[in-house]
Amino acid sequence: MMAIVVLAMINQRNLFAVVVLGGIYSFLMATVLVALDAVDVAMTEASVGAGISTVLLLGALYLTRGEEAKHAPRRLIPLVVSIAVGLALVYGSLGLPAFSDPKAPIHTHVVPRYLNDTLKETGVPNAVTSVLASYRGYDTLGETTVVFTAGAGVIALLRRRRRVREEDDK
Amino acid sequence: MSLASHYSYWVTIFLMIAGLYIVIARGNLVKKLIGLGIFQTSVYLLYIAPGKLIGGTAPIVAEGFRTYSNPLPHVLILTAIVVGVATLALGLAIVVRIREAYGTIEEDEILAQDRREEEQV
Amino acid sequence: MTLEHLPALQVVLPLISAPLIVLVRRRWFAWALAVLVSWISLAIAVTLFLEVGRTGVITYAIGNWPPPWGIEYRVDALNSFVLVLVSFTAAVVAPYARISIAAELPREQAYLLFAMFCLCLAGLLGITITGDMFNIFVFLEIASLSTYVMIALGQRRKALVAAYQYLIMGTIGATFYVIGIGLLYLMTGTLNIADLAGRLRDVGEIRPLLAAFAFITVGIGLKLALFPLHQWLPNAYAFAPSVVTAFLSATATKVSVYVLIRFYFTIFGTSILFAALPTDEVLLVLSIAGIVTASLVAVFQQDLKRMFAYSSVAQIGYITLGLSLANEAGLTGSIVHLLNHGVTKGAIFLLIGGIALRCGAVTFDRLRGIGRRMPLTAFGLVIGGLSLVGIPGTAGFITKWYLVLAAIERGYWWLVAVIVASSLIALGYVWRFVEAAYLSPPDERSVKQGEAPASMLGFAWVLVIACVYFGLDTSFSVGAAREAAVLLIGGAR
Amino acid sequence: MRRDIVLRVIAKLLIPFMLLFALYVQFHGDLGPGGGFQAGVIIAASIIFYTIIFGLPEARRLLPEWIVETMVASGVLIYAGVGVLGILLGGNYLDYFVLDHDPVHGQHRGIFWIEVGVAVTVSGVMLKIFYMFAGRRRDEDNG
Repeated sequence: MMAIVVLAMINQRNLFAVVVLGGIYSFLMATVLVALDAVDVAMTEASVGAGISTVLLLGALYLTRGEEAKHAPRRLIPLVVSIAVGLALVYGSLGLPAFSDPKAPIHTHVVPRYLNDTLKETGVPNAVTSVLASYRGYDTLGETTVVFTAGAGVIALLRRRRRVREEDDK
Repeated sequence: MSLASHYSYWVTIFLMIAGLYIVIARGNLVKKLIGLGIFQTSVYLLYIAPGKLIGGTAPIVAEGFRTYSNPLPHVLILTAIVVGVATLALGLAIVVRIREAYGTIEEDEILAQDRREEEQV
Repeated sequence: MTLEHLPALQVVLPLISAPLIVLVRRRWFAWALAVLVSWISLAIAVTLFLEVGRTGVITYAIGNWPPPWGIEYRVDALNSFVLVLVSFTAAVVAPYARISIAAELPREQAYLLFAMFCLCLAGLLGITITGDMFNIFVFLEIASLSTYVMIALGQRRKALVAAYQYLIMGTIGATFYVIGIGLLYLMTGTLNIADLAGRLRDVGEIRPLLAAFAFITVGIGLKLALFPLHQWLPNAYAFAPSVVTAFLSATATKVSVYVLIRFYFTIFGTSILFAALPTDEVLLVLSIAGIVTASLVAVFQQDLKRMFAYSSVAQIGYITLGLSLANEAGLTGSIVHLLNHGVTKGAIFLLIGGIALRCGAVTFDRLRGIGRRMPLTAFGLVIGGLSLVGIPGTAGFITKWYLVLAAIERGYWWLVAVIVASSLIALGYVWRFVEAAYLSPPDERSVKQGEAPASMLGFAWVLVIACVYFGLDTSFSVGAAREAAVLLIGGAR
Repeated sequence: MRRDIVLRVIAKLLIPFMLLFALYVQFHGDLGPGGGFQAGVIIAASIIFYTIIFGLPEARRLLPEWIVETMVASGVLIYAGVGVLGILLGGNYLDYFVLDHDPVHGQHRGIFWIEVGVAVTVSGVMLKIFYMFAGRRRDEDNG
């Protein structure tokens, strides 16, 4: 399903349609994430991917233009590059622990403390919240700062300017 | 190490190739950003899927459950999603400005305009 | 009490100052706070550097969670050196910025640029100081996003395109990096660098490691403009506001190099990887290709900023060249070149900022006769240029000296010839400036302009003097670099 | 769209519930899925909804730009401030143990406040970006 949507996105030239497909893609992704027990992530993906991103993209498209220009893109080189990258990952993933292997290092190292002690140490039963906000709270501070950076950056870029800036370009 | 056990990796890899392809091959600035988004989401699966334990539940500690899926990748990916949307917002803001300055959001037209400008100087 | 919290304050102070700037929304306040914060950062960095020299590695557990559960800050001989470099550059650039920014940006954007500057500083310091792979990614994004904004605020519309291209490349790079650390995490279950290095020793499966290594190298390579992944850099440097160019060229790529060094030596050094891979050779070839190509391209540029931007790509080649030699002298050369090139390029771009203020543009036809009208600026640029070439008595010479030593130690005599030849090419592009500045009749469009404002010139000259100083007295720079090199090699192979 | 009475009524009815749901997500994050980020997004979404129905000038009157900009900055300050508080109370940076006599309570308090910080910044930024994009459109239409 996701594959089909993505293929449709590649071929679709009407950008509005692409954005809508992107929303569908995000919902599918969220479904997969729920199936993988990542409820927090799924919720975020649904609200961000299908909600905020779509709104932003539509807003931006309104300001720009809905159609992608028709011209033969260079197909070969990008395809080679992306497939090469994919192959590198295939090569790497062959050596990884199998799906749902409880003895894989990620399940035996570091994480057990999060699961076993989250109630005792932080009083928060949702381990995702306790890791996010406390054990690795500093990452979340960084994350908030990233959002802040983006916000301030958009303010800086889109604020109305009084001085004409084209003098240099004309 | 059967094929099926690595199924999630294959999905990841397909999404990644598709996203990267859109970014490199397409000339439309907005579409490039969308491709970038797909490329980033492919990473989510790479992290999340191995964290799943069959028979486990979401990592919310409660009575009656013994096995939980791994919470750490979830946290990392939450951060990655946020970073992704922040990048998207910023990228779109730049695209809007480019559109105002050049009147187009096609990469080749922009480059052509730049070239013309340089020849004039 | 405060002393032990210095590692956290190093990053948090610039981080907090950014929202304060946005709240107050006054340009003078923004500027004053940025200056204050960057000076305090410098003080903290120097203190940490001295502390590390005295007591060894300093660790700091954020949130009081012991690593590897929590995030750890870890300061050792290498990154304390980089911290000093970054905060020193910031401390010089910030006070310089006031006039330059006022001239190049409208009032309502200026304060936001300072906010971005603080965020970028926080991001770069955060990348450098942290001992956690994922935390590097988060702060990398803070630094990157603020950089995109700063570049996009350049005066010409091409700045927008440059920023967009950098955003695409940078995000791909960061995503590659995330994939790489994801693979490492899947293999070891940890994100803490020190813990990871220990656990990798026991990993027998080489393929994921190899893939992780490749993804991280390409990802960081995109960020540090490693040849041939450098395409974004010349445009970004050429069209960003002058202050931003100076700050980025002196710090951003250097911090990326630091990350690469950290991964190569501290993390992968202990694994089975290097025995199986011709990494050194690949890196060597790329470095040489980068040095030669970028230097040659630089010679034919019409825009002074662009010329020195290509020169940056070439100079990064020298740094990775030292890495690829992977012996003590080579590594010392690399690390000391972080500082030497940072100082040199910082000086050059700050001086160019002065020219941009007075002449409007920095193309070669505008520069004619500048040696007479802006004698101090032109003379400083010549010194900076000589340092790029590697004339004895300047900082650049020290680097080349160590690189040559390292090459001889490895028995690569031909490499010595390459280094000398590339220096001659560098002499070629520096000579173009000399010719334009001193030997050509003045450009009639900007006859009446005089020297750049004292505050700008003064701070630019601080870096010029530093550039000569590190060429003459190497006890600080080489001393620190060698200590770091010994630490890395001792810990790695 | 602005004169459609049905939409206006539905919006008036829905928006309080959306905000309520956001608060639920915010404070229920300890137990179920959710937290500051998600809550922030929902808050922003509800205001964006309001803007779409009632128009930008109305939304700007309800929630002026300067408040939004203050939110953008103050969220980060709250978060970072909690960290500094940790130092002032004798712990490490972002150390929640020292926020209360009982370490677990301290953790609770710390997590609560940083989630508030996250929500404030996230909703502020999302709204601000939306205002920026929407405001752009209007000015272009006027010429």
